[in-house]
Amino acid sequence: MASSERYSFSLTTFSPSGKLVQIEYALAAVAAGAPSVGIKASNGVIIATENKHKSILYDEHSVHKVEMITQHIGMVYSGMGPDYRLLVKQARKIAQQYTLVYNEPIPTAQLVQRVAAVMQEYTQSGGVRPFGVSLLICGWDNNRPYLFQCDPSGAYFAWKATAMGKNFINGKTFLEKRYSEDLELDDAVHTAILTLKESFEGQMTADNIEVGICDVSGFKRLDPSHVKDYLANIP
Amino acid sequence: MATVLAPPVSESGFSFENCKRNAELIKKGFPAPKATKTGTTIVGIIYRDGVILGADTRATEDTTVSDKNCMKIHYLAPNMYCCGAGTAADTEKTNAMIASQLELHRLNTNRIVPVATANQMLKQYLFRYQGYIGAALILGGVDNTGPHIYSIYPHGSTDKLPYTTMGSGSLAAMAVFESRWHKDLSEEEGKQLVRDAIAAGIFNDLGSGSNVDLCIIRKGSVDFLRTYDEANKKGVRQASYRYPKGTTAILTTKTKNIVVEELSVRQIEAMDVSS
Amino acid sequence: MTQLNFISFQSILSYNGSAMVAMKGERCVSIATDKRFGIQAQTVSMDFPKVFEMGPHLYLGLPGLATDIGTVYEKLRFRKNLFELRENRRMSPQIFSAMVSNMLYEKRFGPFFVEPIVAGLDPYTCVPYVCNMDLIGCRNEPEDFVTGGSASAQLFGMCESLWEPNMGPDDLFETTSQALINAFDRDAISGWGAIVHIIEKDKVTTRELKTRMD
Amino acid sequence: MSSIGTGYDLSASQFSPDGRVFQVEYAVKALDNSGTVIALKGKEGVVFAVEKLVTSKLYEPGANRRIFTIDRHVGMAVCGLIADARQIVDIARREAANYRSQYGVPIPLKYLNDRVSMYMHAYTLYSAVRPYGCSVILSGYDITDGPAMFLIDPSGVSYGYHGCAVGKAKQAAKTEIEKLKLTDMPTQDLVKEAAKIIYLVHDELKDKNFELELSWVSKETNGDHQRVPDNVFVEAEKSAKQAMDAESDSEPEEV
Amino acid sequence: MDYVNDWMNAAESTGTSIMAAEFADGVIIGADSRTTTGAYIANRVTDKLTKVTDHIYCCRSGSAADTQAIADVVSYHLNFHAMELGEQPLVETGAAVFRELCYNYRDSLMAGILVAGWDRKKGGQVYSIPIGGMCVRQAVSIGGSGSSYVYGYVDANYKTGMSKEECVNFVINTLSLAMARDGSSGGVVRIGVITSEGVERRVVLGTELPKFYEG
Amino acid sequence: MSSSVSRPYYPDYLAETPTKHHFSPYADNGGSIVAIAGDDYVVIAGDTRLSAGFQIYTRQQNKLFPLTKTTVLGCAGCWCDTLTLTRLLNTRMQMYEQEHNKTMSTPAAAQMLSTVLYYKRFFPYYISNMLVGLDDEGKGCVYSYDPIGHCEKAKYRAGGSAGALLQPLLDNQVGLKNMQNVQVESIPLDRALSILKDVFISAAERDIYTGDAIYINIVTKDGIKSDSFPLRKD
Repeated sequence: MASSERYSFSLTTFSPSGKLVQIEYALAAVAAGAPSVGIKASNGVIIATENKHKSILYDEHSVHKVEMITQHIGMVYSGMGPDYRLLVKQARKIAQQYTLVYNEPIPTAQLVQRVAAVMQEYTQSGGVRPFGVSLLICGWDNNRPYLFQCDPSGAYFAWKATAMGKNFINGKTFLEKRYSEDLELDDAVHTAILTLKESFEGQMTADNIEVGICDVSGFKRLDPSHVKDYLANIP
Repeated sequence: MATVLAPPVSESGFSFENCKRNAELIKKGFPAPKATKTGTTIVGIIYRDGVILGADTRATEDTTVSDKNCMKIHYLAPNMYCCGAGTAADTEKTNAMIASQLELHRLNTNRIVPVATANQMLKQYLFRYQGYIGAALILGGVDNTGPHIYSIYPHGSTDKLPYTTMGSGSLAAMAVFESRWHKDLSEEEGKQLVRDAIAAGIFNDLGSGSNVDLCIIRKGSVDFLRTYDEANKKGVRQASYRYPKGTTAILTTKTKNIVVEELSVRQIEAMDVSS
Repeated sequence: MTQLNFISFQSILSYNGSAMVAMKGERCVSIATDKRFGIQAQTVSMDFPKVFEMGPHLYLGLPGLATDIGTVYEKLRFRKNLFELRENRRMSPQIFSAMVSNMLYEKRFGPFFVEPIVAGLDPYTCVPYVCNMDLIGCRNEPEDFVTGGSASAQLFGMCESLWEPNMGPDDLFETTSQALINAFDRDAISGWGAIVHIIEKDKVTTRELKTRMD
Repeated sequence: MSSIGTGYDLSASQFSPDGRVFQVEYAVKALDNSGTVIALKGKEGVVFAVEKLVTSKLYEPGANRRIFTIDRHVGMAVCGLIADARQIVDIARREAANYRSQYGVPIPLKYLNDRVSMYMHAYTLYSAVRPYGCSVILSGYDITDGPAMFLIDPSGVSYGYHGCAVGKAKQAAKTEIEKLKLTDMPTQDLVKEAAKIIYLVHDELKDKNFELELSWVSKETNGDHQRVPDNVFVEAEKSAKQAMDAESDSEPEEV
Repeated sequence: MDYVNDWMNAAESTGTSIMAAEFADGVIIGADSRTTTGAYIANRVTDKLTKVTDHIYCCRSGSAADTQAIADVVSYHLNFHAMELGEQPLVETGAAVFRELCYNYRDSLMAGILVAGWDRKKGGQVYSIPIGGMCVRQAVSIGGSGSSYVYGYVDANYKTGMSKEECVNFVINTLSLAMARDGSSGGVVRIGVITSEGVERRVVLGTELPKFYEG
Repeated sequence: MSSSVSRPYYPDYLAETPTKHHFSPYADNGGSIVAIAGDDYVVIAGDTRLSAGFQIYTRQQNKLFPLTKTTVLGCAGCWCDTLTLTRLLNTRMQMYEQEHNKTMSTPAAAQMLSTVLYYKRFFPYYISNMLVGLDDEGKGCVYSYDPIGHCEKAKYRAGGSAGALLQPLLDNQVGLKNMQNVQVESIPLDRALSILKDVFISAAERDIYTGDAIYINIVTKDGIKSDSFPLRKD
């Protein structure tokens, strides 16, 4: 954070109508970002996102959007990539710090709370702008799955299933229709891919989407070969 | 959150606020108490397919055994473990802290962390504290460049060796290695050799005792064999010393009932402040 | 009359004198302490609290220097309450002892002179847990019992002979009490009454024992 | 300068819409009012020659010199605002001294050049400061590596040269320099040529008086930077004046 | 104090014989390989010849922790400097950085270091930086606890402008003599030959050491 | 160079100064002794480990010294003092026997030991002594000593490096301390033996100087019977 005196005022201030427009702009950046989806199943939770490349010259599968935070927590975003990297780094640090103090993996809700606190700090601190990302954080502890969304304002929500980014309204509507409590992990992946497909332009392949799964054995990002198997079942 | 009423909980770093008081106490003739030490025999070898670490399990406070079955082989990373001798708290906390940094490094770089990196982190940390952190370590692991064993001294010097021993039983254990180690050991031979080295420490060094722990690290897999060999069994008691109820004289009895709470998980409410 | 001693313990840890023991039983744990507060050989008080209730199933024993007992207890109570408020769940003995250990290690180079004992049942599974640590937070989590204070050597000898696996609450009480009383009778600077807590799933029984008062 | 007055020229920390930093460009202009400075690199040494304009006859000779010694083995000739330049001299001297104390050997000229360039460049980045209104030339001689010379602009850009000129008559001077075969010229000859060029490009209509300054750093000086000895100076000046006389009928200048 | 039980408190140190000598085309560096804690040989195959840059090496004696840390710091510093400079730093520069550290922290460090290497300006050079942080250039220099036994031998036998093999033999002989007399030096002899080409490493095993001095 | 003490302005790796070694006349060689007396017997046991620092010198050192047919001395502490003391005592016993033409009784031997120890009040034998035997009435008795000759007669006693660990259990199980509703009666030999072994098992767990095995001497009016029992060896 900038410590220079000249910038020690917050950029996020109330407009005469009582709105924090910087946060609104940040949310707009999120809504313009690549879509991502999260679904809680009975035996786990999944997150998925679109990872499209502008040119075929990009080396796909070298930079990821779905990231592991600790053994049992994963994260994905819609919005601005560079902002996300910073949050991933912070989240990992928070998780390690907790483990060091309590000798126990951090509960997902705790991680979410603390990451959200970081995001909130950027809406009130001097010289900085809010993060241009919304996060989906999935985790498994206490013998059950968790799915949270964190917004640039520092607000966070627990979801059964949700969509963010471009066309998120359509995505949510689609999920509302398809979601049921007794969904299994495999179905959840299937549903997530279908949700992404709703707004997907062009051919969906294992190279331009990413899926992360979290269950009792921990969090992992699916191999492209696995994603391919799921895609094969999509009409 | 940091107010006068609720001071922040410091997250890390040493605090020196008691130092002055304690120095005064020492001046008045109250010697500083001894912390738990692990007298210890710890060893590490490279064998054909990886590395094997070994340790005894005795912790002592002066000449009393304070822990009969303590763990001296600590986790650092999926491909690395580290045996600790010296001040027990130091080895434990140092390893936990480095493990945490290595995990961050692993996640941030998305690759298997080289053993040399862990070695460098440990030696720099220990050197910074000039030997006051009493951790003598044997670091072992396998990375993309092969198996590695390092011995790290409390002052921060390190040696890279194919086989090494540390702790008060190091002489006894080294005698076993110097006579029997060769670089083409099979896993079974390696385990036997390490067990024998630790046993030599357990039996011949009073600071070491109880059981043998082993940790075998190969490329891509790890076997942590807790209590691989129980070198000594506790003797079988000749008599029972259960007391009939009412043996002890009681003055008062108070019972406090506990209503067992239901296990409740509260959903964290959505705070709707988004515009 | 004094006899010449082979080893004279005069560490600051035994400035005030104490004897403390915790044992695991079948779905129950015990923690017991003497009640003396002295300044070296001079007994000052015979009702000095050294074992504290940190939660319904969680007890903390602090043998060591009396002035630090208070400080450490307050600090730990604060941190534990903060945790429980923040996370909306009970602290298990394991997490609590990890926290204690970390707090002590923060003061690695200027330690508090206490060697805490943690005894309790897991708030959700009721698995017994006992643990002690040295003054800089090295944890020892055995399967049987832990001891602490100036009479710890005597307690080691007693417990090693008396402890058996799977003791019920009544047996556990007798064994703990006998171990403690006979141990501190051979320690000049602890004793003067004892308190034994037996922690079970649905209740905690606290008994004061009749002991020698010299 | 189509953008003058649009507000983009007030701060060094702002680009104009067509991607220029006007403050830096203005700083370069400050050089055009200053006396000509040339530097020539020959086979075994570098020579500085400066046309130091004297605006009043009341000044003492030798005041406000424009050639400085940075370290034993490094010389610096400056052009532009003399007060700004002195700051650069100070910085360069500190760099050189620091290097010597830290590494035990004289600072390599290239490294000094990098450091001073970086320093000057830093003053083109922030709104709170203005760029330096001066250019400096660094010269040095190394027994193994031979002579070296660098010119640093107010923008912080620097190049190595065989011969360079800055100041009022830089264009004319450059034309003169380009006529010379510098690479195998002995240092003695460099001095004469340099003096000659200064006299040649001096515009006596606009600037009445000037003082010639000459310095060298070469094999003959054992790699030390010094002002040229009096006899060499007198001879160089004499031959410069003779050459001027041969070329025109105008009266020789008085120093 | 019982030697065997002193392992926690005794700093690991290289009771050492180290040496560096200029010859016609560069320098030869050499060292024994013993590291001790108290009386225990913690490492019998130590490499006390530590690379700083491609053409600068240092021979370490004193506390192992201190000298390893110094070498790490200097190596970082010089490699960074090499990048800024755009060429290999001078040996003299390397020695100056070592000297700076050893002098500034002379109260807390125990390090006697020989810096040796080759650069294109002055060729092979040897600088000796004993405890305290002095720095002096020498044609040949010896250090460590074993050195006191062999000053006479070095004075008598060193010649300037030796050929490579001649100089290597001289270094091996000197170190063998030192190791024979000094209890805290021993093991193998490690050699490094530094010329414009870079470094060439050799090892002389304990069994292959010269025995000319045995009657 | 082996010390971490820095002498900053002197290149101390060039000239090694001699290290000063402190000499202590005493060594602590560890070991524990336990004795229990009954109505017509007394048992005494000592572990067989002889050690110093973290090293074991031998695992088979008997620390019990029969002085007469009904008197046994157990010693733990500084072993060289033990050897000297026992040689001296044996000589004294022999002299007594030759002078008085009878074997010394246990109480007499106990008194003599006290005198011998106090004789070296200002350079004491660094030993924890325990003398057992049958008294004039044939009852078992235990005499324990501090290093300078204070003598105390008891029915049971533990001493040596694990003395603090061993004594409370004896108080409890042999002395029946701190127990309500128990019949106070003298304990039979086999019970005494099993308590003896159990306390040593416990001590071997926690005291690093106690272990390997115990030697037991059982003294009855018929003489001294020896026995042994293994302990852990680490």
